Amino acid sequence: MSRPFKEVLTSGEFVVTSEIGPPKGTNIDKMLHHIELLKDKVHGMNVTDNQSSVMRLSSLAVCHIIKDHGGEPILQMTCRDRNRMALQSDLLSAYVLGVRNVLCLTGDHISLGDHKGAKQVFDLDSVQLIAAAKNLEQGQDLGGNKLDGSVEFCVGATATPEADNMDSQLLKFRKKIKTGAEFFQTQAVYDMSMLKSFMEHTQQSNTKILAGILVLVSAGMAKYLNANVAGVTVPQELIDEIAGAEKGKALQKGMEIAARQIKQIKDENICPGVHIMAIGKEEIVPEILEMAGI
Amino acid sequence: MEVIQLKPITAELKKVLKKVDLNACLTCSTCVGGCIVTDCPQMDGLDIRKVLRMLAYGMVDEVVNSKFPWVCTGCGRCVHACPMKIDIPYLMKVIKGLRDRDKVPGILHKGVEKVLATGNNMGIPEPVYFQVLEMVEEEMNEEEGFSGFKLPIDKNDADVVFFPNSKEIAADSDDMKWYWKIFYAAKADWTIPKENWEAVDWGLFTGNDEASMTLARRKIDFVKNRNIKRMILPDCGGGSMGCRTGIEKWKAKDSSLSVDYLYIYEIIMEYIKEGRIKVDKSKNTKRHVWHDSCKHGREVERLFGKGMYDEPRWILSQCTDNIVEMYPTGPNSFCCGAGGGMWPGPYKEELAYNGAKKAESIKNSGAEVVVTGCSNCRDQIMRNLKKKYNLDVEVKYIWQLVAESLVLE
Amino acid sequence: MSNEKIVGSVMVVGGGIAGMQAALDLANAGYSVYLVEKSSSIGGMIPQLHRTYPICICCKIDSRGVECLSNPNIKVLLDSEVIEVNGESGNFQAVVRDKDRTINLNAGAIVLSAGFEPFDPSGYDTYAYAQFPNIVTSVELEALQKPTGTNQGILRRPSDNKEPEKIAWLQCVGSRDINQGDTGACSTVCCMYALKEALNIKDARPRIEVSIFYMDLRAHGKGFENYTNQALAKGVRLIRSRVHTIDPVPGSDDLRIQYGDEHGHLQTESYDMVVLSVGLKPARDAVALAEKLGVNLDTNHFVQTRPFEPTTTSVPGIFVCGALNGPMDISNAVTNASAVVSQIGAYLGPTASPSKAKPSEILNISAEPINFMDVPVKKQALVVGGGVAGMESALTLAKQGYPVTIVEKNNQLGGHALFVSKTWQGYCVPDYLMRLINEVSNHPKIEIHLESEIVKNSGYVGNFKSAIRNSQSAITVEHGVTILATGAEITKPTEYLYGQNPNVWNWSDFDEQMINDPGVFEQAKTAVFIQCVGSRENERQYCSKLCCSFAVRKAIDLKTKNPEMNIYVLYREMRTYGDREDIYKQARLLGVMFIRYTLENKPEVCEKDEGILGVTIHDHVLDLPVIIEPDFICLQSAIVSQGSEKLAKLFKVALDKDGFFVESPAKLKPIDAMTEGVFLAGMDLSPKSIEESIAQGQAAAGRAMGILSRSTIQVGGVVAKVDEEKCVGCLTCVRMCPFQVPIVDPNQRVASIEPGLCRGCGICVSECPGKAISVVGFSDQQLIARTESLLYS
Amino acid sequence: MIIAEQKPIQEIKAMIASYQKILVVGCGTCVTVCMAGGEKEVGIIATSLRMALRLDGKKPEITEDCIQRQCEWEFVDALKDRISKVDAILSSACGVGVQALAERFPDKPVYPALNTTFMGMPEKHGLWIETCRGCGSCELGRFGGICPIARCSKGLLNGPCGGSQDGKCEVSKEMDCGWQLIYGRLKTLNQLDQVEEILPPKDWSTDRDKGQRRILREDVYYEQTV
Amino acid sequence: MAEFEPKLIAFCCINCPSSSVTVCESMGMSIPTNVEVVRVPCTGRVDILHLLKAIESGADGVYVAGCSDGNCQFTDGNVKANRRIERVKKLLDEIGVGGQRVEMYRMSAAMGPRFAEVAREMTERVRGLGPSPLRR
Repeated sequence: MSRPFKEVLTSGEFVVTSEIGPPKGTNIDKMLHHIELLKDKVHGMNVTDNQSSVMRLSSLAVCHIIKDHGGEPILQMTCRDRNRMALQSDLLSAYVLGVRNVLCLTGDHISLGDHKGAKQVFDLDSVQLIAAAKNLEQGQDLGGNKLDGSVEFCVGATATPEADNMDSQLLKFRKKIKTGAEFFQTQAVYDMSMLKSFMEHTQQSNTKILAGILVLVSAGMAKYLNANVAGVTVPQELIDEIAGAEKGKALQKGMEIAARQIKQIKDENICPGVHIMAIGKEEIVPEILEMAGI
Repeated sequence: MEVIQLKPITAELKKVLKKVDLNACLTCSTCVGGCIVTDCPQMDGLDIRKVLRMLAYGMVDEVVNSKFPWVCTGCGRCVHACPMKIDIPYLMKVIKGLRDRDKVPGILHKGVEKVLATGNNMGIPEPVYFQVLEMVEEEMNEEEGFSGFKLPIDKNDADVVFFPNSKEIAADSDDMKWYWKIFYAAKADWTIPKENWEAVDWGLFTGNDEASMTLARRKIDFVKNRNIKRMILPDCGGGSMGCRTGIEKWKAKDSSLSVDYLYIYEIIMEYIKEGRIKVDKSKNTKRHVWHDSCKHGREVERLFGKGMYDEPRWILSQCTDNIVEMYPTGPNSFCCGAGGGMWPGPYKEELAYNGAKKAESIKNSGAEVVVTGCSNCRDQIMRNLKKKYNLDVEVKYIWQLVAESLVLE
Repeated sequence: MSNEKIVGSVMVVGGGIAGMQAALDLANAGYSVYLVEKSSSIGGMIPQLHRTYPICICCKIDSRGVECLSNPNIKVLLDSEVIEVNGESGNFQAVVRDKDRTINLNAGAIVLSAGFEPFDPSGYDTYAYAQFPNIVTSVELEALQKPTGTNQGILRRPSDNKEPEKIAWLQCVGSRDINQGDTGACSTVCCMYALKEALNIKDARPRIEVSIFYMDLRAHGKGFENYTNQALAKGVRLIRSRVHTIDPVPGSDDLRIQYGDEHGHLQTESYDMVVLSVGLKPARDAVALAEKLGVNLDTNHFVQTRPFEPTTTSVPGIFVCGALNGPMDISNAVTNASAVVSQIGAYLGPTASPSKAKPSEILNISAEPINFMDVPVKKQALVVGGGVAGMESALTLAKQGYPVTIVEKNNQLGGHALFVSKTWQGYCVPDYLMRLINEVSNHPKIEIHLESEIVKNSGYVGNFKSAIRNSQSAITVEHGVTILATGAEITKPTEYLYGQNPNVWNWSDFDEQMINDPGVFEQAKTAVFIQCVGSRENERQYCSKLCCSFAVRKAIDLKTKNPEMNIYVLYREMRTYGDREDIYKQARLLGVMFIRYTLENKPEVCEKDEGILGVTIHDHVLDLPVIIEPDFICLQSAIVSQGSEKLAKLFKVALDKDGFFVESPAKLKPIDAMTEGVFLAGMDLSPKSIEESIAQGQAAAGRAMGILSRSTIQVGGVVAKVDEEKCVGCLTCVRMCPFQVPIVDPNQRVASIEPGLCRGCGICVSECPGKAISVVGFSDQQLIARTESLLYS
Repeated sequence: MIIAEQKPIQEIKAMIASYQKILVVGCGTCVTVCMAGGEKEVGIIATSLRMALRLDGKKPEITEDCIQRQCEWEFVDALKDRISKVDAILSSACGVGVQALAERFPDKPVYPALNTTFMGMPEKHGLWIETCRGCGSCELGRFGGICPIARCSKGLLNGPCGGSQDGKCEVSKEMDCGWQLIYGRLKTLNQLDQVEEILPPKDWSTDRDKGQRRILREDVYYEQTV
Repeated sequence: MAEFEPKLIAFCCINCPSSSVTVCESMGMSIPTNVEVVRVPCTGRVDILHLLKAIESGADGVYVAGCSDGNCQFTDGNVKANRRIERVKKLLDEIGVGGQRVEMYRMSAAMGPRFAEVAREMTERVRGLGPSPLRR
């Protein structure tokens, strides 16, 4: 049975979270399968919020389902689709549904998704959303009004250890910590030396950094990431390694790489935990963890 | 990795190389494009431009110890087109001379030692020499029209002297008949030496200037002692080149020395023009082509101002109406591949490779008969290239063609 | 104008591009000119060409000829030959004979400009030019390509009129060849013309394969490197090899080329046609005339000029320009012609009045009568830059009596030449420079402003006004012409341990040291020169031109002092063009080793213990690394523009992408700026050697004479006019004008166009979004009306 | 300046196809400068329309005019006579000008020839970029003179999002990341401390959310009395 | 029916292209009579409106003859003209007249017959397109 995520975070254990992607539609069978598979293997299941600006089942609803199935959900909230009213209202809703963990993000631009003509919001930014959550904990909303019954969240945020514009990213990172982010799930990291140097920036705070592990399924995916996804750089040797895998074994190789990295992060105590992203293939996560010796 | 070691060229060597401005080299590749040795598989990647470059870097030992100068036939096609006119044949000769004598490839140096000791490259003793001559003389007498032929050995006051070549004495004695027939028909006042008769000059082929000079001196002495009017330069390209160069050098040393010499083509031309011999064109209906020997043509032109291009062609035109030309020809023609001591030398695969270009020229010309004026060239084409490159041709000496076309009265 | 000066006419012998330019510049400055041409038409070589490089002037050459023929100050004598010349400078008597008579004429000066003739390649038996019809010379190819030729511009090979599919050019036929070519010198222009021919063919028929066999690609001039890169991009193939022999392909009219490639292997290729890029030989008749006149010739039989006087022959009063002086391209020929004019102007007074400008063709086709205004000319010059080019131009003009103001930003005159010990020929630069500085400093007509700059400029040709400022004061000068000669800068290398090891020198420091204390270098055992440091790579895709000659000169000087020194010159292409080839050969003969490297295989410089230098370079022939331990390294770093943006803006001169001034696009004006009355000289145009800077400085003065010698100048005509009511000050015209003429004064808020500067192209008119500009004679209404009338007629 | 661009001719044609007499009116201010609707473009639009309509078998009378500013009553009024003679007006001004014409000539249909796009300036000749969103409460001082509302595609106030890479926005590689510009400029100015502070959510009440915005200047306000 | 003879207007720069006309004439090559030449100081002077008006006034095709690349006396008037021609093509396509009725040609004097060639080429092209729909 799951433990509160906050407790795990402060326990000193090696923390493992995984991602759950809500379906586009109401068929939740596959997702439920993933939830069942993972709920005892990971310390938290992080539910994406209309990821990549593609409209899906809401994060909040899925978090609720996870809770029902005995898992520990982490609610992702982006600032793209809701103004400050809706965001706060959803935070309150989450709390009453038993969700205790929230990950605050800016969100992708609307033009990257499947509703390109939609009006995007961005009334708040991620720092302000963290502040809003913290504010609700204090029993107040952003309008300065008192709440009847407050909330209590473990608030997380995101960071990009391999960003090319590290200076300006750190500006925001510092603000997130200052605002009260208790944990970070990072963008995918492949270069451990960059992760290490990023970790030096976190030394002063108590916040916990969970390194993002994005499982590579092919060399093509690696190249796509390099070309199109900001702040992600797959080193050439990894691309070569995957490309060199036998036919049909690329995924296996990607899993090996992920496991190796998780093991290294744990063994060398680089980060207190990892956040595994296996977009759409959540069923492989247990095996990766096994390979990593977790 | 191999690295070029920079070595200053010794003062002594500098003196030797002084005559050739190898530093003028533009590294332009003209020589490589014109050289028959280029891409020869047995050359370990060496080409003429590289050799020059090595010398410029002071890598003299490497060049001296390499095969390249020995496979180079000294044909001079490189310097003919070299924009800086670098005398590569001379340079190669100098490099050959720097090789320890006991390391000179094959039989070449032994030949030099023999010719110095015995008067001919093969050390054929005088009695054998006479035996062969007498035998051929007898055979000549038996041929129709040549009865009464008498070989004039060591004749004083003769008009011309003719030098045989040890190869002819040892193996191809019949080849001499063609000359003799011409002399006979022309009623020439000629002679052939008893001693020191060797036509070939392997001193030239081994970079042994001293030997070359000695050989030339012997011929001069013979001419002087016997009061011979004119010397016919040896037919062998190298032989004529060594001899002529030697004579000029002796002349430079002694301004009172005068030696009259001429090429075999010139004497035959003289005989035909003066009506002393008559030739019958109708005997030669096949397609004939003239092969320019480098050391009768291009190199003679370069070193002495005029090459023997027109003379043999004129003779050919007297013997046949069916003449074609090769391409390239004249001063730009390809070497047969056997010059510079390659024919007697030990490098047989290279010898064949060297002749590839000439073989192609011959093939492209469509000729049925290749006519040459150098024994080296003839042997290479007749005995080597024909077989190696499937040439369906006859190969003839020009004097053979003349002798065969003679109209005897 | 000084009164003691002798006046006289000028006889120009040779009516090619240089002769025409000299004649026209002289006529414009008020001289009576006899233009003697031995053929029946003027124009020289250019009319025989298909196109010229880099910009085509073919369409301009005829009109230039017409200009000469119709100029009242020029008497063109066709089919004429100079038979005899007597007398001396200032008073020559010449006898000229044409088809049916003999003419006696007097001339104060003689200009030899009879050009060159193409080398006759028949002597190359290996190229068998005479033997095979499909081997043609480059000149014959031009004729084959010409649209007015028999094939109407479609290239067909001579043997069977077939359109060729594969063509090869062989470079250096009759150049850089002391053997069959009988000439040591490089003909300078063949690399570029071969590229031009190849590219033209490629442009017309992209499927034709074109290959150029060459030794060193001499793309040293302005824009040449760029042109070369374009050619390569369009598929022109460059093969570095000199071809030994052209063979026929048995059974066809094709030709076979076997060549040694860069690795020493034999390659064989067949071509439909082979073009021999023949070199330039001085015109035989001209050489004979020069000899008759007692004029000295150089080793390659071109007319020799005096040190630091690029157009002056050994005989006073006789000058030379164009390819008779040595192989040169069109722009150099034109430049030297203008330089000659200025040199004549310095001692000979004109006999007539300046010829009037002819109305241009634009006027003939305009839809309304065009009015002009006569404005007096300020007979004074402003020279910006006190280097060699600036001083030469100033001195030349001052000698003719025109006041000159020199503005120099440094605290002394001399410019870049202060750091140069010798010219490539070995002439002593400091001596010359001191002489020149003294003469300029002491000339009563020259006013010098040191540590000063131009801060403002207004007006137009004949009537400029500039503000000069230094730390103390600001003054304004009025001037009829402007000469910009601001020079260039040398980059500091960022590689090869420069600045880290004291024995790694930049070439300018090195040469300064050679002036002050050459002993530092002369004792060295081993020296290395590295070429193209920062040139021809990355952002600087051009050749700095003078570095090859520099390194070769220095190597010779060092080797002469210390024959035991080992000298290595590491280069990419040896660009010792023209006579410079002679010193390249001299250096090789002295034992200097030249090692070629490529961008992919640059030399590596390292420092061993105790600061000992090590250089590793891959030998291009042996294909092996060479390790050199030099006592010093001299880096030939790039020459770059010294940041001329401000001046360019002030004087409305464009800058090219490398930051150098752009000369007039009117093609045959290589030292005119786009703005009339502004001339450009020296390294601010592109990197060049001292004598080329001298020639340009003098040429700028020669061009300036054409303006300063007049009392008035015409302004107006076909120019753009702004309707201030309509103008919204949107800046479109300011941004679109190729000559930066329109300005929107922030105080006036509308555009204004100075009629003295406007060239009347009409680009701004077509771009103006408010339709606030019109151009006289070509308004929208006029053009649309014309269109409609044509359609309705 | 207001930046606009021309609508496709077919779209314009569809709007005015039913009219016989049409006046195309340009504006001599912003849209002239941004080359969308000045006198030159009016000529092009009118000529193009004439041809397009003729192809449809119509023979419209299309006349042209261009006034100094379509957003000023005085200039608009000068069109009165000409407009009285036409059936419809095609305005190649910004939306302000189109509305001005519509308001002044209530009995004539007015159509826009342009899409009014944004407030900005030419980055290069022929390339315009948006630089201001007119949000009503300018905070440019804090951001080094670069507006995060207009130039960050998400209008973020506390720093860049994770989509910023190589100085470009995740939306398009052509677009600079506004936050990188801000950061770089503040770094140059040595004013990075200005953005260290956590900014609270923006007060959008000055934006257009309260409906049509208006500014009344008491000191200059002048009620026209005819 | 007689073959359709298109009416063409050629805006022609007075530099290289006009020289090309001269060269054509000197070579005895005639320029088709259906082509009317309007000379301009530089093709940079050719306005979008000029081309549109020509089509509107009944030309079946219009082209601009400018100097070859890098040969403009006014640096890049030909390039600027070319960009405008691209816009006119698009406009005419949108309108329905067809952008193919407009073209930019670049030529140098040295290309001699090119002017006549272009005139014929354009005539052929427009003949293929048929009369301007505005004239039908």
